[in-house]
Amino acid sequence: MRTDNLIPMIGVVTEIRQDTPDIKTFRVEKPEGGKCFEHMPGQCAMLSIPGVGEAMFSITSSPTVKDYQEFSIKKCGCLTEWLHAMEPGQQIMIRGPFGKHFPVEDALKGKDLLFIAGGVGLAPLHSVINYVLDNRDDYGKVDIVYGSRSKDDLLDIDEIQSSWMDPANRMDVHLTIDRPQEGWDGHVAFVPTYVEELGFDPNKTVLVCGPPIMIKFVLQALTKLGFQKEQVYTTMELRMKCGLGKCGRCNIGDKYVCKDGPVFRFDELDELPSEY
Amino acid sequence: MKKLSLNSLNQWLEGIAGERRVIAPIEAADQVNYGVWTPDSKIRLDALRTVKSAKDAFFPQVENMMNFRAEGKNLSVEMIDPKAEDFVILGVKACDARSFDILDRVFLSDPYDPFYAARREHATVVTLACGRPDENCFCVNFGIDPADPKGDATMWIVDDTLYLRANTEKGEALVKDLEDADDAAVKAQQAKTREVAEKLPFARLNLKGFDGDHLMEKFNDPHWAELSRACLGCGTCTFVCPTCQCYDIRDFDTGHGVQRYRCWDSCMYSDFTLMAHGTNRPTQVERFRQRFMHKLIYFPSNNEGMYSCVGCGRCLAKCPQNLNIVKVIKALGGDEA
Amino acid sequence: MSVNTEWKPKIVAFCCNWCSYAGADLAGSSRLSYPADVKIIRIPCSCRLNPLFILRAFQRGADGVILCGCHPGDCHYSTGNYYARRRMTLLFSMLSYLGIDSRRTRVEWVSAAEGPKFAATMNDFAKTITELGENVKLGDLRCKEN
Amino acid sequence: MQRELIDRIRALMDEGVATRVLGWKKGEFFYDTEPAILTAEQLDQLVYDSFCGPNLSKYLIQEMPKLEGKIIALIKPCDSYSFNQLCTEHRVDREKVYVIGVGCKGKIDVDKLRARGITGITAIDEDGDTLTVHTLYGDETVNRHEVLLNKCLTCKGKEHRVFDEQIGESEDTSAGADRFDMVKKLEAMTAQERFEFWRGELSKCIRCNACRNVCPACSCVKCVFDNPNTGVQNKAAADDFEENMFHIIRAFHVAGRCTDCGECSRVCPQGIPLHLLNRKFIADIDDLYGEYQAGEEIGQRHPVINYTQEDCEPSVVRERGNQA
Amino acid sequence: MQKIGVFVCWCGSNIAATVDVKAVANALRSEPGVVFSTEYQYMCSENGQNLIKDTIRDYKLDGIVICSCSPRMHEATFRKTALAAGLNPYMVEIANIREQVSWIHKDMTEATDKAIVLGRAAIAKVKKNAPLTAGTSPVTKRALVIGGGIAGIQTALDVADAGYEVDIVEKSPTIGGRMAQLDKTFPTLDCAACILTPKMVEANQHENINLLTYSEVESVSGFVGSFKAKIRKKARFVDEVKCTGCGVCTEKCPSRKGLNEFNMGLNTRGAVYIPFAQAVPNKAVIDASNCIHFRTGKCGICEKNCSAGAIKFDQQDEIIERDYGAIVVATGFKPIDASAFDEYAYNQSKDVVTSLEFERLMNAAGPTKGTLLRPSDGEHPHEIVFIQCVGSRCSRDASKGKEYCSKICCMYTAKHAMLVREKYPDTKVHVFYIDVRTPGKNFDEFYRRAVEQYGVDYIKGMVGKVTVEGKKLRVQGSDLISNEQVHIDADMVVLATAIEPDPTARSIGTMLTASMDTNDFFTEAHPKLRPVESPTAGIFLSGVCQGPKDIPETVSQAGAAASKVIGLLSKNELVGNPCVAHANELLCNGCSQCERVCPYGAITYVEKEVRGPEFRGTKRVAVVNEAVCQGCGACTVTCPSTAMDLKGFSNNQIMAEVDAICR
Repeated sequence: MRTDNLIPMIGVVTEIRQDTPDIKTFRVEKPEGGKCFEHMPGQCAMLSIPGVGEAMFSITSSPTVKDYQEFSIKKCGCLTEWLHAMEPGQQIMIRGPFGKHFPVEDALKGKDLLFIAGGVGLAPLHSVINYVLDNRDDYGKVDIVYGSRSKDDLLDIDEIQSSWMDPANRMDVHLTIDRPQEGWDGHVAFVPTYVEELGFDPNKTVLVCGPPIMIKFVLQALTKLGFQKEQVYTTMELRMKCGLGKCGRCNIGDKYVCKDGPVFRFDELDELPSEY
Repeated sequence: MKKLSLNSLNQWLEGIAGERRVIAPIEAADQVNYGVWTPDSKIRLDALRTVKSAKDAFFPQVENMMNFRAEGKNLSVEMIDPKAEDFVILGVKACDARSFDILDRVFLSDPYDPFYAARREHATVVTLACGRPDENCFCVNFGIDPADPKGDATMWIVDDTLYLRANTEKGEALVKDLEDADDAAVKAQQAKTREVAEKLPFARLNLKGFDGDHLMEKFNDPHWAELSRACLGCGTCTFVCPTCQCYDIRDFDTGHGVQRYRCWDSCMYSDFTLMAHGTNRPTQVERFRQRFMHKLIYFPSNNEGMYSCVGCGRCLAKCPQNLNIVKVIKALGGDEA
Repeated sequence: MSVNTEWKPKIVAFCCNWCSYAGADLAGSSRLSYPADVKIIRIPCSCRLNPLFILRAFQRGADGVILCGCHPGDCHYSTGNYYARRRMTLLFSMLSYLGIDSRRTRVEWVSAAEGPKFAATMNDFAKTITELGENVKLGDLRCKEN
Repeated sequence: MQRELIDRIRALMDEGVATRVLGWKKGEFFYDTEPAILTAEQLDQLVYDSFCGPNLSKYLIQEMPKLEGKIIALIKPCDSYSFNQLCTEHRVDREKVYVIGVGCKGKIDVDKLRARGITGITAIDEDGDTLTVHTLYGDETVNRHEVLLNKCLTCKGKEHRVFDEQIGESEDTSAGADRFDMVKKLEAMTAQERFEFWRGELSKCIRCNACRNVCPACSCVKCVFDNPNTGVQNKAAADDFEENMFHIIRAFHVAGRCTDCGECSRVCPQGIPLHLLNRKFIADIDDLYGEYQAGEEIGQRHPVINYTQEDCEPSVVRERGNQA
Repeated sequence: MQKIGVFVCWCGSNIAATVDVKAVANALRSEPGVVFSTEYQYMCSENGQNLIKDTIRDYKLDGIVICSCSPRMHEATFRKTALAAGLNPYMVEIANIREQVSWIHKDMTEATDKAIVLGRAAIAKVKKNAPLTAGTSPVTKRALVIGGGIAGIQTALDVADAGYEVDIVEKSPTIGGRMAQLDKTFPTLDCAACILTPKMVEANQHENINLLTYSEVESVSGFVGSFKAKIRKKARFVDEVKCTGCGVCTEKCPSRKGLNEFNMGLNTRGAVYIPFAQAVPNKAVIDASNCIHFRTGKCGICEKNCSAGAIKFDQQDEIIERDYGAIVVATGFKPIDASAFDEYAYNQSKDVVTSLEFERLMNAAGPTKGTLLRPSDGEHPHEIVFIQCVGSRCSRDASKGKEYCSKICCMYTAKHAMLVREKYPDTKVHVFYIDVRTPGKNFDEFYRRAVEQYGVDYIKGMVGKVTVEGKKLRVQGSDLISNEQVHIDADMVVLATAIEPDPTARSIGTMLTASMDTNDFFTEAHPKLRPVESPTAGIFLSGVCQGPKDIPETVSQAGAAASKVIGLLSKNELVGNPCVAHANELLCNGCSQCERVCPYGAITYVEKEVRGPEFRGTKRVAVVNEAVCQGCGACTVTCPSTAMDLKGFSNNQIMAEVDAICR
């Protein structure tokens, strides 16, 4: 039984990358080096700056990375503004991991996987994708559909191009942006439309993450293609404080997103009030 | 069964207070609340309800958890040691005593809360049976017997005599030196109390359908808008409630460092779930619904049917606009039993 | 907490930019001294002083708060100090009602030409606060250094 | 009177004046009436009796944007001041409300009965000044005036400051009491005594925000104490200071606008006499700047956003000698 | 985390002698957010500024704190420095460690500690600063000059010559002011009228100058570049266009009760009158209070005798509303009332006169046609006593006089003494003085000439009492040099009375929101560096309204004020003060309280569509006109929800300072 869940540990931000105009990726290590804790893909951690606040972020890096954890964070509030203003070498407080992870070791194993992400929604899936990549033989065919508002808003584009799109890795990556843009010769469409266009085999297991409106339409598209809700996983974002399922604010129905989520299968969500 | 003349109550308490804190219903500025007893305190065992419940003793409204210091780019954190002092909480009524079981489910489930756990461990709970339930008491609906509350020891007041019964070793240690007594007077009082309790206006609320199986049905019930209309969105019901346990974690910059503390929060507050880009409970209807759904559906769904309400009647007495859980149960209840 | 061998009061002086801050400058250039316990915060006009700031100062351990502005009728913004006068009167009265010594709060009108008055006012106020001692009635214990 | 009121509202609704009415509805007990907005179909639930204490005017703020036509509002004489003040502050549109000035002869405070040890209350018979209280434990008789809400004991009079029509008789229940009585008593104390009085009272505060949320003057779209950007946001009265801070600032923010409706003290679960803070401001304003009653008329400029060149200096506080 | 740079100035030894500047720089270096901290001898010097600029660039600073002299001194300097290095000028805060620390504290430890605290407060504030950009507002290319004396005339001429329109508002029927009343001027003894009247005429004839005599400014609103003034042109009861200034009416007027203002009331004039021969405009005016027609409805002799038909008994006051870009205050002075000085028998004897009255008695256009005669009996005085400092330098009895030195009395008294001795060598002249102050070009030579060449008897000492002894005035004084009592039986006593600002100055000051000192002199924006500007933007000061001055000083200040006005009017638009109020629409309650306290009417309310995390829809919100807002902050405190905040002095900025100071 752990008792230190409320007390954070000190983490050092060792590297900061500007991914898109409003998203930065932060690499966090222990002051003496090494990962702050072990985690599984889809789990989250609480990052805080004393005096500013604490918030839950999904861990972007794969558990297979041994030395550090990474967080891709979009600037949208007080704490994230502070984080974005940070310099490498600064310390922050970190506690975790929290929540349920994607079932990479059971339900997903051996399956054909379809990842669908929009905008910063790639962050939690990033961890799974790299985990799958590092255990490539455990899984079947992998497709990734990723879209954003513009080409400048595509997260991790360098890694996508150099690693995910590397034929050696046997993954099909389908990129799209919302509107035509100079310098973009790839696909232009909203993610749900593109998913429908691509017409995937409904035997795949789907992991989807993005803005609520995107998820809604992706689900419709998948249903059209013959997917069942039991095949689709997503991850949720709500206001959280304790991370332990006690403080009450991420309570939806009889679930606590921080403890029972953030990863849910869509048939599970159907049994919950639509308060997310 | 032991007994003690009410006249010697102070003397007995002084003896206990010599070794550890005694927390009891105390009247200050015209209100009865749990507080640390001193010989100058005006103890009010006769008060049916304290304004705030007894949960403060284990889960205080504000509690400092840790301190941070920053030097240059470096941070340091210092956890506050959970208070490990023994104390006695005295005069807890049956409803509040049950609330501890409910809070235990939350704070002592994995991962357990070190602050709450430390207090629970160091507490001796002395309960007091009710002699005069009020018209808005409804604990009996939740299988609570106001005439025989639990705890480490149980007290009854019959006329000028305090009867005590130890239920645990902790309780035994507390009462062992008192004079022995027979339980005839207690039994008589219990019978009377139970008789009144059965006749209370809310003695038989229909709780059928308040379970996990009817979650979506209750959630989508059309009555919520009407029920919540007059809700001011204040936190009175939450803060007087013995089972409400939502909290907030906040930082306070003292100028010399940062204190991270937790304090009670209320799902009735508009900022409870507010994030930078909006909230998933935009109006008071959703917030109001959350509070009662949690007590009557979500909590029992996760806890073998145990409701997160003990029928203490505080929200009935204290809501500024007379909204309360009984109105919710009645509006949402199935057919009359 | 360490033993308070030499307690020094903390005094916050809010000074309007046009009169009193200039008066403080004049006191400075005239080398008229007043205790270092007085720290000045420049505000554009006495009417900018929000009661929140005064309470904040007390929270953080101030022992006295003084507001200096242009003489009534001389406000750079013509009416600011009239509003400030009413607000502060009411606020001070309320603090006094709550049992906070009314000598811990003060308003003085000091013009840009009144360097000597500025220094004299600060000397007197600092003396009063020193005599009153540490403000224990209105302050946040969490903010005390320990 | 309740019957007459319902009939009249029904007639008004039939005429098309409004489709809904802001009033009170029956609760579980005879005493726990609840503010409600009722349609013609729900009119039978409307109740108007000696237990309709809540001031309803603040509810109109949230109704304003939803309104197509008008809403009928039941306004007691004391509530009419709050209504006017809200109109002055553009929070309520006078044109959108059909005000029925309902008569009031004082409202009963059940908590006062409980404070007398009368519990298990099941019914009350009113016979003039005598109340017969039926309880689970027998009957009790009390004098009606003695168990009126505190705000009724300093009744502002039977006059509605605003109405489209009036129904029912009113009565001034103040019985000549000086509403500043307690303020004066406090002023006469030493600073230490006052400090102890307020520490005793305010330390009970559980920061439930009921006082703020019920207050018709506290109508900010976002309170400074809820706004993380103000630097004073807090959720809990973490210590003495926070307790003081919240109530001082709240009282200051409503100074000049507070109509002395007494709701803050009525709703306080800890029975803190919060109205004594507001009333202190009112007493000072009356004393220093001339008598002023917020909400007397629509469009008033209140004394805290006003001045005269001859105003007293803040040193008057010291000079009045109540620092002792 | 922002990157803040701290620069501690020694100010030579001004700061460094009392504050351990190195310790301050070191202490502030460890404040969170500070990435650079240093000290330097003179931060305001070119080298100092270069140091700041280089550091801003090298360290990519987000804000800087200068610990130096008062921000009233060099805030603008350092803002420009920041701007030059590409940093927003409003990301600069100044900790005043000179005026508030080194100059007033002696103990080095104490001073250093305080300097550190002030530095911390400035750092705390600058971290909450936001880059601000100033808005612009248009400039009305017309100036208003209030007062038509030599100061106003000179300013108006200079501004008009530069090609801008000027309106002169003069409350009396003619321009010319006090200088027109003078006989000769020191130290050259040329005739005042001879040098003034050409200027008056020039002003009258200048195509860019519009004279509004017998007029008063009623109200002024607006702000620099866009003032709006209401001017009341009082009824003269004479058609200015038709009146030829022939003077027939003034001769025929049967009422002779009006005291002649021009001659200090030493003689009377008709109810219809032209103030003096060279009056500009040379138009008659009817003094209704003395006019028989207005009192009884009869008479009308002037009307009958006016061949031009210019008399208009039914004339009404006229209100003129005009826009101005700049306003010059040239309201001048008046001598103080000598009747308060009972010891000098001013009330008892007509032969005790003030210097200005004496000026009229010596003037060829005066009541005695320039012959020096005693007002009581018209006899020639043989012994005259001048008393200096009557009401000036009155530190012991400030209720009667003024604490300040009126500056001009020493010189005009020497002038009077000299003129008397020259015209009437038989007359003995004594002057009682405290000090003789002659710090001006050729002033001391002039004074010595009076003593040495004209034999004026200067007595250092005070006059205790003047008593009327028959036809004589017995002056009892003390001679501090010979240390003996002096008794002089004089024929006349002349009091060099102090001068004070014109009584209208106070109301004009209030109207213009221009600050004044306790003596009602207008305050300059800086006593040394901005002596002709009021702290209120767009208001300029000319002449004695700012402080006692002689004519050449007045004229030079008038010219200086004019050049400031020209500088302002030459701009097409003004860059405003970005430290203005701003309403957060999401937080605004729409209650209108702020609107009611705004002294400038800068706040209006509109129905607006707003979108936020907690509210979407149309609501009533406050909007601030940034060109009109002057940044006082009255609205911010009125707003209970803190929707209204003041840029540059925001709630969070001030609170951060409070926190830092009380830490």
